Amino acid sequence: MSSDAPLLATTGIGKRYGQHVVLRDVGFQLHRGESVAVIGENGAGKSTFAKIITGVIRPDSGEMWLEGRPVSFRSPRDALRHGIAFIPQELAYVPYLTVGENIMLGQWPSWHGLTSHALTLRRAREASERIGIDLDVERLMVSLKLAERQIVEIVKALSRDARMIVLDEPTASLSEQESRTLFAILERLTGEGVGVIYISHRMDEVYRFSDRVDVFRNGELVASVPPSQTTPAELIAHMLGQEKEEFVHGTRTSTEQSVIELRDWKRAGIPNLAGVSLAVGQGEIVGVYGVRGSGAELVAEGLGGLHPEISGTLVVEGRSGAIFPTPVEARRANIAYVPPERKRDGLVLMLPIQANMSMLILRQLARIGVLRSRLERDQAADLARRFDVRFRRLGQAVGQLSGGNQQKVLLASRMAAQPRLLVLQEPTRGVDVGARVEIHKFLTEIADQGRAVLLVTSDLEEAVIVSDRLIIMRDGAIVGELRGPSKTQANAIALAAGSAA
Amino acid sequence: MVATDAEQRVATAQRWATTRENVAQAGLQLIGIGAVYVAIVIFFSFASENFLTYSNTINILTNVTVIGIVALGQALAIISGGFDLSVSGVVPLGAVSFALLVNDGVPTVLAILLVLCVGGVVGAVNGLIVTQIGINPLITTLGTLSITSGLAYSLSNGVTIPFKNPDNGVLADKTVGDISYYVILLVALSIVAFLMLRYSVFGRMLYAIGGNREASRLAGMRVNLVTVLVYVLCASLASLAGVIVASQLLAGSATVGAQAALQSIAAVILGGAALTGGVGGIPGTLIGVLVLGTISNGMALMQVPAFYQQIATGTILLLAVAFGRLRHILVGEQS
Amino acid sequence: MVATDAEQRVATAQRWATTRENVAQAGLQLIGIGAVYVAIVIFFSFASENFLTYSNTINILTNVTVIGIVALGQALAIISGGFDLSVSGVVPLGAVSFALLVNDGVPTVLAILLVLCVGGVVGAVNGLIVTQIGINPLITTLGTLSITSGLAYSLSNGVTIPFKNPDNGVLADKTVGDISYYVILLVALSIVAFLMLRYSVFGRMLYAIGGNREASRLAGMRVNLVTVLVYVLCASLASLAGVIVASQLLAGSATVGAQAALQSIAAVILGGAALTGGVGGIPGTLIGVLVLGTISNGMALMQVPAFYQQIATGTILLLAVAFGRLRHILVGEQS
Amino acid sequence: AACGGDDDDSGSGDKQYYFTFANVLESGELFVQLGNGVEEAARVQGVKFKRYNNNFDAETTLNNARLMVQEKPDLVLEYNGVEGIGESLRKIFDDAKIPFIAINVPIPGGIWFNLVNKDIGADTAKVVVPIAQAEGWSAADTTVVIVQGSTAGVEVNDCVRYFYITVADLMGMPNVAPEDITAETTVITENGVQVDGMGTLEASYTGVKNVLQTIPADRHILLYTINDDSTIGSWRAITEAKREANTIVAGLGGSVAALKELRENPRWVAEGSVFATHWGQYLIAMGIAVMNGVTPPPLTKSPQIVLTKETVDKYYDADGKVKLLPPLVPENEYLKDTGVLQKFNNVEGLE
Ligand SMILES: Nc1ncnc2c1ncn2[C@@H]1O[C@H](COP(=O)(O)OP(=O)(O)OP(=O)(O)O)[C@@H](O)[C@H]1O
Ligand SMILES: Nc1ncnc2c1ncn2[C@@H]1O[C@H](COP(=O)(O)OP(=O)(O)OP(=O)(O)O)[C@@H](O)[C@H]1O
Ligand SMILES: [Mg+2]
Ligand SMILES: [Mg+2]
Repeated sequence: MSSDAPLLATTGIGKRYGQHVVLRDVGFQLHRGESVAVIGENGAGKSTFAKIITGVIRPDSGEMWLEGRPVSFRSPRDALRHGIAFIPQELAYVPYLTVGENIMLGQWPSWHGLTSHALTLRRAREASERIGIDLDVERLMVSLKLAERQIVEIVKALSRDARMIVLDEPTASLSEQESRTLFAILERLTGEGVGVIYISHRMDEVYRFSDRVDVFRNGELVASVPPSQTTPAELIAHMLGQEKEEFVHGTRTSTEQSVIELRDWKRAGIPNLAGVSLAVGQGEIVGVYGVRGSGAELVAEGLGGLHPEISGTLVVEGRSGAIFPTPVEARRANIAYVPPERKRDGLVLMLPIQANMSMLILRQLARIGVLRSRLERDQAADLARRFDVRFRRLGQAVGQLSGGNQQKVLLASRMAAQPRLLVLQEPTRGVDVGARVEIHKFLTEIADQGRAVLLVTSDLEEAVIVSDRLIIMRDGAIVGELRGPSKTQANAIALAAGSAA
Repeated sequence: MVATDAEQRVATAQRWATTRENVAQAGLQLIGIGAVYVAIVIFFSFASENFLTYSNTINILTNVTVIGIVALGQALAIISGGFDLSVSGVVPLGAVSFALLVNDGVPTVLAILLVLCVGGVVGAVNGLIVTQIGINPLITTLGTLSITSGLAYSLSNGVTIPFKNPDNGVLADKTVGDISYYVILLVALSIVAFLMLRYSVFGRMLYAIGGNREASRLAGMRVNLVTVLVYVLCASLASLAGVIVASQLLAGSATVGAQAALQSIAAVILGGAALTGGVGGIPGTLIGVLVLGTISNGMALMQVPAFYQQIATGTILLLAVAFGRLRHILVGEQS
Repeated sequence: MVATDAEQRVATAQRWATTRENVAQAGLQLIGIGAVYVAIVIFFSFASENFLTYSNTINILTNVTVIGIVALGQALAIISGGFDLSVSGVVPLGAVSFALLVNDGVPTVLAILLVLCVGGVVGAVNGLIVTQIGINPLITTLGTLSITSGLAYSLSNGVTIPFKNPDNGVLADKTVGDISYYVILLVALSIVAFLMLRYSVFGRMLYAIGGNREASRLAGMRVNLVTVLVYVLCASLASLAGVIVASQLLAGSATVGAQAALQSIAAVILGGAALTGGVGGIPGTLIGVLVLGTISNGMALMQVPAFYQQIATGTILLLAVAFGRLRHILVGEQS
Repeated sequence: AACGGDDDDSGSGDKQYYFTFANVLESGELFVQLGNGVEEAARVQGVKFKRYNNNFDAETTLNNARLMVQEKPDLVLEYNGVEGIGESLRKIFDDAKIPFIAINVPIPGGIWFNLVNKDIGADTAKVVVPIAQAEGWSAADTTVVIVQGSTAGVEVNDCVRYFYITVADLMGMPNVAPEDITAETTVITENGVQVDGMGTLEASYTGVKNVLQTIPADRHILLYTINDDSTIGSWRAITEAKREANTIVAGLGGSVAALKELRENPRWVAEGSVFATHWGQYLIAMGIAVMNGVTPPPLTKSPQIVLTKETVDKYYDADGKVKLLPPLVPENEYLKDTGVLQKFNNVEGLE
């Protein structure tokens, strides 16, 4: 760490939207070669702060200094020219350009205003090789999975020759392995003197990587400590203003008949399904875990009605039938599916909270096609209370909520239908630790009420602690089932990777 | 931990913000375009003595009815994330079919129903092409615009078809007080459309589908069916507008309605909708229609020469929307 | 962690997909519309003996030039995520200004440059309104369409202005072989536009901004500046198209170009662009222009009455696009 | 029948009348000058005057009718471009008890001022055919190209229809009945084609360019259209195809550009002029006559004549300005009695 002027220093940064104060008097410092983890509840102002120091939005008050010189960024362009790179929480890529062009976005090799696609791709390939990530730079961005897009975004930011990099929840959709690669790169960069600001909801990462942890709460920077001098519990107390409850591992065993049963699901293609059969009983949470390409997500999506091409049988409460060809049939069978990308597939961002919460139950809320507004509002208020959604009004657009609260709205909309089976895919992606526990608790409550839950997640910790029974998939087939004492992260990884019996 | 001063201040601020936002969200866009409308009315009241009279008010109302009815349907299409250029062909097709039918001795009411069916068929074709073949609404409705307009011309041989029996113009001729039946029809349809969008399952689905088609599909809505229905409604309303033009003119002509597509889309967008879908509403649309109709009426009264009317119309349109945006910016909202 | 079998298979499949996608991106859309075009040409060759002749080929080329040049600009606007209705006003404004200037004795080349400046100013106004005030392109360019069209009428008093000196029609009168200068101009401009979109930083920025405006801003592009430039280019090309119409007719008239907006947008979309921006290109656009121009020429040669031409045009348009989609679906692409 | 009503007013010569005029369109040389002419004549006569634009559109026409009756003028001059909506216009004027003069397109129950398109077309044919025959053209080697405006209605297109019928008659081409040439007609026997030029420069240019592809280059062409814009556009297509030496063209409208062609272009041999620039003085005279209680005939004829290279200088000066209007004919002779026309001192045989 350097002893002269800090790489970045801010004092008195404030930001409000209308009357809503989002940031208040934030004083922050980052030194060369330092890595700072920023944590805080959903909506605490972390992203807003990140956007201010990268020129995406302008603060209402406060000053910034870069290596001792006062700066004021008018645009991201300004910040970039000062050597500040940023990966926003909302991935900012261009869907119909190639991966290579996205990596080099706005920095295409140029010769008198001319550029070359081949050269761009070569540069992008070099950049990703330098960083140590293998990417097919010729593919279209739009054809990539979320995690792959996230990786491209990381390569883009890291290839900018920045002296300071700001990453807003970069690992939210990465696998364990990919996260580890990212941290290795970041460590190398800090070694070269680059400053890193790193926003995360994952406590383990904070400990693994950062020199210092800064905690935001309600728009204020309430704590700034090296991780070695604090405990997770303390950090969480700073974040939430209270102690976090501990979550107890799921151990339910269902004796009831199965609510739903998948028989011999098959599908050719990538990923494939090679005859998957599984059952979920009343009052139990069944987890499905597998690395990317294992077909685990197909199970969830198939139950949601997204894969009519899967062959096989579906037995709902004893009645055997075909796979749902569209989501309409899934809804009618009273199976609620929670998609993994809430903004793209789950929510209608410009509509009010209450409208999003009633998406699946419009008919129940209506009499001869007319919505009963009072009933809708009461129902939404009730759900919001049960899920502890933080909002200003039920009429507020969902897009204005913080990501964690958006996730809760999505869950609430599915639970509103009182489904016999709740199918969840990545239910806590981008959700703060407090909300994560709440969501987990909620799943438990649902199971305790006698409903069935199928949880497909790439978050191993979540898979292990929440599910009563954990099914491991590999290469389109079920390779094992863990329960009781054998249900550990180590066993799950071993099975998923195929390195155990 | 106890609530700090700061936290309490935040809470108060948030309560305050809630009230403001309620007003803002429900009405701001409306207030914006409404204020623009008031400004336009005030301007013309000073500019022309004949403007703010009873008879001219009736006049403006009768003038805007046709575009108004088309705009109701267009609003549904735009809110649900599509849009419909073919109304410019369906209006004349409706007008010509109506004239042919009544001249063939079909009773007026039956003729109106048949014309509505013609519109419905066009709308179903639009909807099916958009949803089943996946051609985008612009090209789809541009194609059916060409087809329906051509049909209107060939059915009428390009000649205007006067009603043999002027009684068939009942929609235009009958009045309640000084208000024609068709103005009342516009008001009634507007109320129905407004209530439908606000309080019906179908209306809610339109907003959801327009706002996020994939999310709506995953939530189990029949997005394709709803889309087809929207196009059916839109084209049916356009064909009804055709019946009204014909009733006003006591004749069917293939030359009517050429401006219907652009004017109705402009009205809906002026009224606060976005071409990307999911937002917009009937009150705004109606004010949008009134803005366009009033500008053109006011300028005719002021005897602005034709060419300058065009220039002025464009300028007022831009000023009006800019003014609406300005209010937005002033109140600190961001889109 | 070691790569599992599944992961390796995914990787293989992805490489496969890459190749397929490259084909898709570069050529599939083009192959689709190209095949449609070939089908249209074959059809008319059988339907009319005069169709596939040297002189009619030249004829089609001269017929499509005006829309072609407008469509080049429109393609830039649409790729960058906007669009421009005002071309329908800028074409006549360009035609009228050019006629007035040359009749005032301004040398032809200087007159062309001045007209380009007129277009540029209109484009700058469009771009500034869209980027600085934040009014959407539809309303903005609808407003400036009205203004520019009104200007064209008032500058010309609504009458046709014949060139005093027919030499001013140099763009149309001079030929290389049988090919008029303006056809060569279209080809040259198309090549420039194609190369620009492919190989210039500016061109790549258009795709980036149209594909994701915010991402482009975050990547440090001057998105507003680029947007303004695009509108300037689009309107300048439209004004140049106006010069060409005037040169063809040896007269300026405010009645020309009324179809320019819809036709150019249709051509660009036919050529594979999306109204949401970020995709599309010049070769597709040119084929789109040829499709529209050839259909109208072929039907004129077949002596199809005007009204049936409209019906047939709409039908062929829809069939053409549906056919393009079909190929998409057959090759397993999804949009 | 019009209301010549208010006798008490007709006595007081200096009462200021109030006329409103709805022009068919305010673009296109012909219509703009027509409007200016009416406005100018009203000024000369001291009539209070307001002008509206029907924009060739039925709905606008109806809106304007409503706006005009709201003004309570003494008389309405209605130039409605859309045939067939007369009934709805009549209803508005009759309800408001305001007399009206229909221009060009008749309105049932109203009085009518019109050029006779049919006569102009036939008269033009009578000028053109002898010239063609003098060049040795015959039915065997001549194609007649007429350019219609498909949406303008039957009345307007009468000129090209009767042009064709008369040419066919004079040159011995196969006869066709008037009702066989409609807006949907394209091929008229082997001797004629009809193009849709929509009354505009650009559409006529493109339309004729396309149809020339189907006419062998060695055939002679007789070209006639519904207005000067269409003729000029069509002529550009002919010259671009380098077929002007084989073409004879006649115009309709009397615009400055067309008169220049008539004088300078050897192939442009006739120009029908209806003196629309000066309809104003006839219309105002007609209005005054109605105010005076006169009941005009069902059709009051407008001045019209087919000019040739020989007669053009008698009626137009070198700049294309009208020098002289043709003499009154029985269908408009009564206008003399109002004394209005005399104020302009430009009608042949009327001092
Ligand atoms: N454009 C905006 N208009 C109004 N309020 C906003 C806007 N953007 C953010 N906010 C508000 O600012 C506050 C802070 O948001 P921010 O995104 O910084 O939170 P965060 O700490 O990043 O949360 P998360 O962990 O969920 O990402 C939130 O309450 C949010 O509602
Ligand atoms: N456009 C907006 N208008 C008004 N308020 C907004 C807007 N966007 C966000 N907010 C408010 O800002 C707060 C935080 O939102 P933000 O998205 O920043 O949360 P976040 O902490 O980033 O959550 P996540 O981890 O899910 O991203 C929310 O309470 C929300 O109400
Ligand atoms: Mg955040
Ligand atoms: Mg956030």
